Amino acid sequence: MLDDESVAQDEDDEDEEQGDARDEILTPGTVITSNSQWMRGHGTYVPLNTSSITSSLAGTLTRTNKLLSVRPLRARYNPEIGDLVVGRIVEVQAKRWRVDVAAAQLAILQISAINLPGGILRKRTETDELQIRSFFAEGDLLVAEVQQLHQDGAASLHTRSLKYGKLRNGVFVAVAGTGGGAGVVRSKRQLWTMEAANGGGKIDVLLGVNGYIWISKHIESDAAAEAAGINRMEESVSSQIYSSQNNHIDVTTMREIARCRSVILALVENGVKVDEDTVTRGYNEAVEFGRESMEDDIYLGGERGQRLAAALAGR
Amino acid sequence: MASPTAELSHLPKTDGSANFAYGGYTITAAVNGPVEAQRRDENPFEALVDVNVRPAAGVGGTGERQLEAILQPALRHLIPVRNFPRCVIQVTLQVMETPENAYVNPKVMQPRLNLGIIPALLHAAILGLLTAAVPMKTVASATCLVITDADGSSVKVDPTPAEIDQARSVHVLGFTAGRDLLLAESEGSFSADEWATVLQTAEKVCCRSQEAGGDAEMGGYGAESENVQQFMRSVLEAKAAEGLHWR
Amino acid sequence: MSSEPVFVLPGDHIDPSLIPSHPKKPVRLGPGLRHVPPSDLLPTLAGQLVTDRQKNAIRVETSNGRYIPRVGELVIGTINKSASEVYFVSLSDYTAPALLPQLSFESATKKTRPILAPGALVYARVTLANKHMDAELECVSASTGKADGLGPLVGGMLFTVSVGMARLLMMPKKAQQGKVVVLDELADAGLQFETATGRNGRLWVDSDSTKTIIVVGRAIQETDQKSLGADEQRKLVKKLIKELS
Amino acid sequence: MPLDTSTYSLALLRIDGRRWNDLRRLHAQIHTQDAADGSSYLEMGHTKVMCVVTGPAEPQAGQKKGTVGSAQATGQKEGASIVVNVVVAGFSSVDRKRRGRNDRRIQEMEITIQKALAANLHTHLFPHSTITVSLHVLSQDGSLLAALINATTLAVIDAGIPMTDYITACTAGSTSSYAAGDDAADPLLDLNTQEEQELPYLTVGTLGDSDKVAVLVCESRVQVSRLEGMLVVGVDGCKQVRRLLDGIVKQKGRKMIKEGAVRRSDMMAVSLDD
Amino acid sequence: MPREAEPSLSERTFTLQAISEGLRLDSRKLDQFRPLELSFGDEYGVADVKLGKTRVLAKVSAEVTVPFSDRPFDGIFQITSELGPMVAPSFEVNRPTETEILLARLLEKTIRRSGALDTESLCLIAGQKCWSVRVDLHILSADGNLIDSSCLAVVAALRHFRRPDTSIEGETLTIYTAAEREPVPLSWLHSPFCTTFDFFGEDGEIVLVDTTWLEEQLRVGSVTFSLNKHGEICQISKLGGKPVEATLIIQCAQMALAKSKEFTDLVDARLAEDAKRRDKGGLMAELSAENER
Repeated sequence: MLDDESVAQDEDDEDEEQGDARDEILTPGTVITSNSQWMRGHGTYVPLNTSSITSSLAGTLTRTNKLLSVRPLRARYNPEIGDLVVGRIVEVQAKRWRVDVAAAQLAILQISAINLPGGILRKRTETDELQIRSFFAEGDLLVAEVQQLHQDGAASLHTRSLKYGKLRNGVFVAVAGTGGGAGVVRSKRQLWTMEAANGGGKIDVLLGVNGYIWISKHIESDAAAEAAGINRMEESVSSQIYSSQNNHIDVTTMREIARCRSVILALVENGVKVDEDTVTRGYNEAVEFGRESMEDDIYLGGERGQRLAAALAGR
Repeated sequence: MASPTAELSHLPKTDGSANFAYGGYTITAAVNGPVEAQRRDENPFEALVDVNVRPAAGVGGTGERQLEAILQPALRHLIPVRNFPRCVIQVTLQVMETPENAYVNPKVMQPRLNLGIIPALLHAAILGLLTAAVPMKTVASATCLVITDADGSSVKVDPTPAEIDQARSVHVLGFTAGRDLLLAESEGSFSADEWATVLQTAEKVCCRSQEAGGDAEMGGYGAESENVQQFMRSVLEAKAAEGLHWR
Repeated sequence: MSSEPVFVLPGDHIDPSLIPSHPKKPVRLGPGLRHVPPSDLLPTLAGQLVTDRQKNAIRVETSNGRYIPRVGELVIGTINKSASEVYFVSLSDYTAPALLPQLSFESATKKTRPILAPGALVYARVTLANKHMDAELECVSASTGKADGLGPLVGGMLFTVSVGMARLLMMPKKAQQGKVVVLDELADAGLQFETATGRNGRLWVDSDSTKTIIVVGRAIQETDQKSLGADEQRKLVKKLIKELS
Repeated sequence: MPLDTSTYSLALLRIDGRRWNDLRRLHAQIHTQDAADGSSYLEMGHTKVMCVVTGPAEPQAGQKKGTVGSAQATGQKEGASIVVNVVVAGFSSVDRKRRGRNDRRIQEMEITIQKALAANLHTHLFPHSTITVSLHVLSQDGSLLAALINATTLAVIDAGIPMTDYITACTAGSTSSYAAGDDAADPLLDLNTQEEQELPYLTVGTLGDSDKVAVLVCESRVQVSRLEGMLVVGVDGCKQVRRLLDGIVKQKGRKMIKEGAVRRSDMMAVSLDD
Repeated sequence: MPREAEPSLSERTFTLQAISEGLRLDSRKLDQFRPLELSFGDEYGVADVKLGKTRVLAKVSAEVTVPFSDRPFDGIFQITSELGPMVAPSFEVNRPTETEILLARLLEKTIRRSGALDTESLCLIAGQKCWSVRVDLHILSADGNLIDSSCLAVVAALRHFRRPDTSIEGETLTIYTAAEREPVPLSWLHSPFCTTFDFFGEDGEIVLVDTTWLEEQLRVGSVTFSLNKHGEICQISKLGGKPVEATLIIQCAQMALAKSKEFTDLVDARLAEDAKRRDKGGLMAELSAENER
C-alpha cells in the first residue's frame, strides 16, 4: 500500500509528463527502440535474441546522429582525453605515481609526464627517479590533464604545463564529477580567478571535471611568468613548484575561500550544477547573505542553502 | 594384532594420497606439493612442510597442534627441503578411526597427548609423500612402546589404548631406514636404563628387516608387530608393478 | 637397458652393477636420484630404477606426482596474466608461474607479437629450470627461429593425465614398445583428431567433432587411471566407437 | 498465536488487516547520502534498510583477497568484482541479539546479493575495479532479504552502474502449515515477522518485468505442491515492487531535470520507432 | 593461500560448446548422476559417499553434556563441515570460503532446521543432562556436487548411528556400554535429500545435475532443493546467479522429488544390507558364547 502523499506526488508527475515528454526518464530494462536504423551507445545494451536497444541506466536519452546513448542521472567520473582533473597521490612507484581521480581505476602519472625542476627540456635522470617523492608524495594534491586512456579504461595524466602541478594555498572539496547528476559540469572554463569580497584579495577556483575542486589564494608570480611568454616559462620551472609549503594567507582571504567552499556545497546539496556562472553568482549572493548579520555567517547549510539556490534559480 | 593395510593414491584430486590402517588406527593422508607458498610463509631457501592433523570427530585443538609439532620436524628431515625454495609441501592427515572406546567421553581424554597415534600418522604421511613423488632422503618408521609395572618392569610394543592408560611411561620412537633416530617422545616416569632398553627395542622393531633372520632374534618383544618399513616397500612395489604390465 | 626392473625406495643402496659405467661419458643422473659426495648415489623417489647404458644415464621412474620443470621438456601452459615484457604461464595448478617472454614466438617483434588472453594455452619448451628462479619458457627455437609446432593452442580441449602417461605419450613409438595404443586405435577407427602432449601431464585434443574430442579424452584418461594394457585399450576403443555411432 | 487462522478464514484479513495479495507500505528514497556514489533507503512495512554503494573504484587494500564476510566475485577476472557487506543493527529486532560478522546467515545473504548483482550488472565495463555494497539493517519485520535486494537495486541505479534490469524481491507464504494438505490454503504476499514465524514462506527475486527468477530462498517445510502457487504470487509481488521502485527513480529523475542538474532527453524514445 | 585453480579458455569454450550440444565430458546425459557409492564403516555412524571423484565421509559421535540454558528440554545437535587443504591447496584452515559457508548453511537448513532429528528425544534430565550429537563431515576429495553428496552422507550416517542406551533411576543416570545393552538408534523423523540443478546457456535454459568441478566453474547459476520422500520441501536455495524462468524452477522441483525418492531407496537398501551383515556377526557371537558354556 502506498501512502497517500506519494500517490499524490505520482499523479503530479504524470501531469508534468504530459506537459513535456522530453522529461521522460529512462530506467534499466526500458526498451528505447526496436528499429534497426539506430546504433547503441553508452548506457544501453541489446538483450540476447532481440534487436531492441534497451537502457541499462536511469537517465535521459541523447542522440548523436544515429547513435543513441543514455546519460545517467548520476555516475562516477569517466575520464576523457583532455579533461582537467584534480587528483590525489595514492601510491608512489618506481617511475610513476598512482593518482585518485574519482574514476573506476586509479590514474597513472609517469615521471616522464611532469615538468622537472630546471626546465622542461631537461633530460630525466636516474636521480630524479630516486627522489621521486620529492616531486609528489602520498597525499599530495595536483591538477593535471588526461593525456591518454588505456584499453581497460584507466587514464594517464600529464602536468607538462605551468597551469598544472602541485596544489597549495587552498582547500579541497569533493563533489560529483561529470559522470552525471549535480556537481561539476564541463564548461568553457574550469579554472578562473575571482575578486573576493571584504578585502580578501583574489582567489582561484579550480573545478576539476572529475568533481574534485580546489579553491586557493591567487598567487601573482605565476601570472607574471605567464605574461613573460612561453620560453621564459620553461626557465622559471624551479624546484619551488614542488614545494609543499603554503604561502602566507590572510585570515580575510581564508574566510572568503571558506565562503566559496560553502557556496559549492550548498549548490550540490540543492541539486544545482557547479560551473563558473553558478559559483560566481552564488558567491555574490552569499556575500550579500553575510552582510545580513553582524558576525558575517559563512555557513550555508539547510535553509540558508535553499535560499541561495532559490535566489540563483530566480535569476 | 592384525597386519597393517594400506591403500595408495585413492584420492584422485591430490598429488599423492594414502590410507594407512594399523592397530585400530586408520589415517588418510593427502599430500600436495611442492606448490607455491603464500607470501607470508615463503622461505627463500627451503620448502615449508605444512602438516595438518584433523581429528575424526570434533574440531582440532591443542592436542592436534602438538601432534603436528612432533611430526613436522620429522618429515622436514626426510625431505630435501632446500631443493624447493619458496615452496610448500602440504601434508594433511585425517584421522578416520581410532581404537578408543567410542563411548568414552572424548573431552576427558583431550588434555592428554595421544602418543599412540603418532606411528600411524607418520606412516600415512610417508606413504602419501612417496605416492606424490615428493623427493625424500630416506624413509622411516616409528613405533609406540610402554613400560608397565604389571609384571615387574616390562617393555611392551604396540600397546592397546587400555595398556597406554595403565602404563608407567609411554614412548614413541621413529627411525630412518639408515637406523638414525628420527623422533623420540616420552611421557611418564622412567629411568635412564629403561629408556636405553626402550631405544634398543624400538630400533629392533623399526629396522628389523635389514638383519637376516632378525625375526628369530626378536622373540621377546612384540614379534607380532609387523615390520612397517618392509610393509611400505611391498605396497609401493605392488603399486609400481601394477603400472608395470602396461608401462 | 636392464631386463628386470629394480624397485627402489628413497635412501636405498643401489647395487653398483646397476650404475652405468661408460668409460668416457660422465654418468647422467635423471630425476629421482641424488649424489652424496664423494661417491654415493641415493634414490629420492619410490619407483623403478632405469639404466640407459648407451647414454650412460640412470633415473628413477614414477608415474604420479606433481610436474617439476626440467630444461628442454615440452609443456602445455595456461596464460595467467601478461606483464609488459612477459606472460606468466601456469604449468600446474597452485605452483609458481613460469615466464614466457612475449617476443619468444616465431617472427615476433614488438609490433607483431601474439596477444594472448588470460586462460589461453601455449605449447612451449622449458629453457630455464632452477630451484631459485621462476622457470622460463620459449615458443620458438632459439637456434632456427622456427616455431617447430610450438606456440598458442587455439580451440580444442585440455585433458589432464598423469606425468607418467604424458612421458609415455611423448616417447618415440619404438621406445614405447606398444604400451599405449589407444590413440592409434582411435585413429584407425576413422576418427580425425590432432593432439599435443605436455610433459606436465596435459593432453590437448582438437577435432572438428565435439564427440570425437570427448571420446579421445575419455579413452586416454581411462587408460591412464585404470592402467589398461594394450588389449584392454583396444576393447575400450571398440566400446567407445560403438557408443559414438 | 500471532495469526489466528480461524479469523483469517472468516474475514480473509491478515493480522495487520491486509488481504492476501496486499504489499505492505513500501517507501523508498534514492540518493540519500551526498558523499556516496550511490545510496538508498527503503522501508517495507516496518523492515527498514539503507544501502550505500561505492565504486566502481580501485579495490581497497586488503579487499582483494576474499575476506570472510564479504562475498567476492569469482571467475570474472575481467570485470569489476563485487563486495557486499550486511550489518544488522543490534536494535533492529525485538530480541536485540547482536549478530557478528561471522554469522553464517548474514554471510549467506551477502553471497546471495553479490551473486544476484554479478549476473545482472554489466561489470565487464569496469575491469580491475571493485563495487562495494554496504547494507545496514535498521529495523526488522519480515521480508529482510527482499528489502535488502530492493534497496541494493535502487542504490546501484543511483550509482549509475549499468545493469540488465531491475532485480526486485518480495516474500510469499501459504496459510497452510506444512503438515496440512488442505487445498483451501491461500497464498500470502509480503509476510511480516509474525507471519514468517508461523507460516511456510519463500523469498523470490525476479529480473525486471519478466518471470525470470534470480533469487529463490525457502527455509521452511512446505509441500512441493504449494510451491507453484507461492511462486506465482511472489513473482507477481516482485512486479508490483518493480513498478513502485521505477516510480521512485523516475520521480527523482524528473526532479533533477527540474533543478537543472540533468539535461532533458534530446528526443522522445517513442519517436524513434518511426 | 595459492591462487585458486581456474579452467583454461579451451576448457571453458569446449565444455560449454559440448553442453550446448547436449554432451558431457564423461559421456553422461545432462540429467544423469555419476555412479553413487554409499558404504558404512565398522563403527556405527560412519558413512562414506563416493560420487565420481568426489568423496565425503560423515562421522557421527555423541556424548552426554549439559543442555543450553535457553533450551532445557532439547539435546544438542550440530553438523560441522570444514574444507581443509585436503580438498585443494587453496583451502586454508580456519578461513571459511564461500563454498564452505554455503555448504554449512545448506546442511543446517536441510537437516537441522527441518527437524529431521528429534532433539527432544536427546534430553535425559531436563536442564541438566542431554545427549550432544555431532556430525563431522570430512571432505576427502572434491570434484563437484559437494552439496548433494554431503547431505546424503550426513543423513545416512545419522540413520546408521547408534548411541549407548541409558536408564534413569531417580537422579542417577546410567550409560550402558555396547556390551551391556545394545546401543539404540536416534529418534529420526524424516530423511531430506538435496538435489542441485546447475544452469548453463546464455539464458540459463540448459539444466545439468551432479556437475563436476569443471562444469561447476562454468555454470551461470544453480538451485538446490531439499525434499523428503513425502514431497515436503525443507529448503530451496537459488542464491543469485543468472535469472531463470519460474516454470523451469517448478520442473526442477518435480525432478528433485523423484531424485529424493531414489536417494531414500538407496540409503534404505544400504542400511538393510549393513544390518544384515552386522546381524550375521551378532548371531555368530551368540553361538560361540553358547559353545563356551
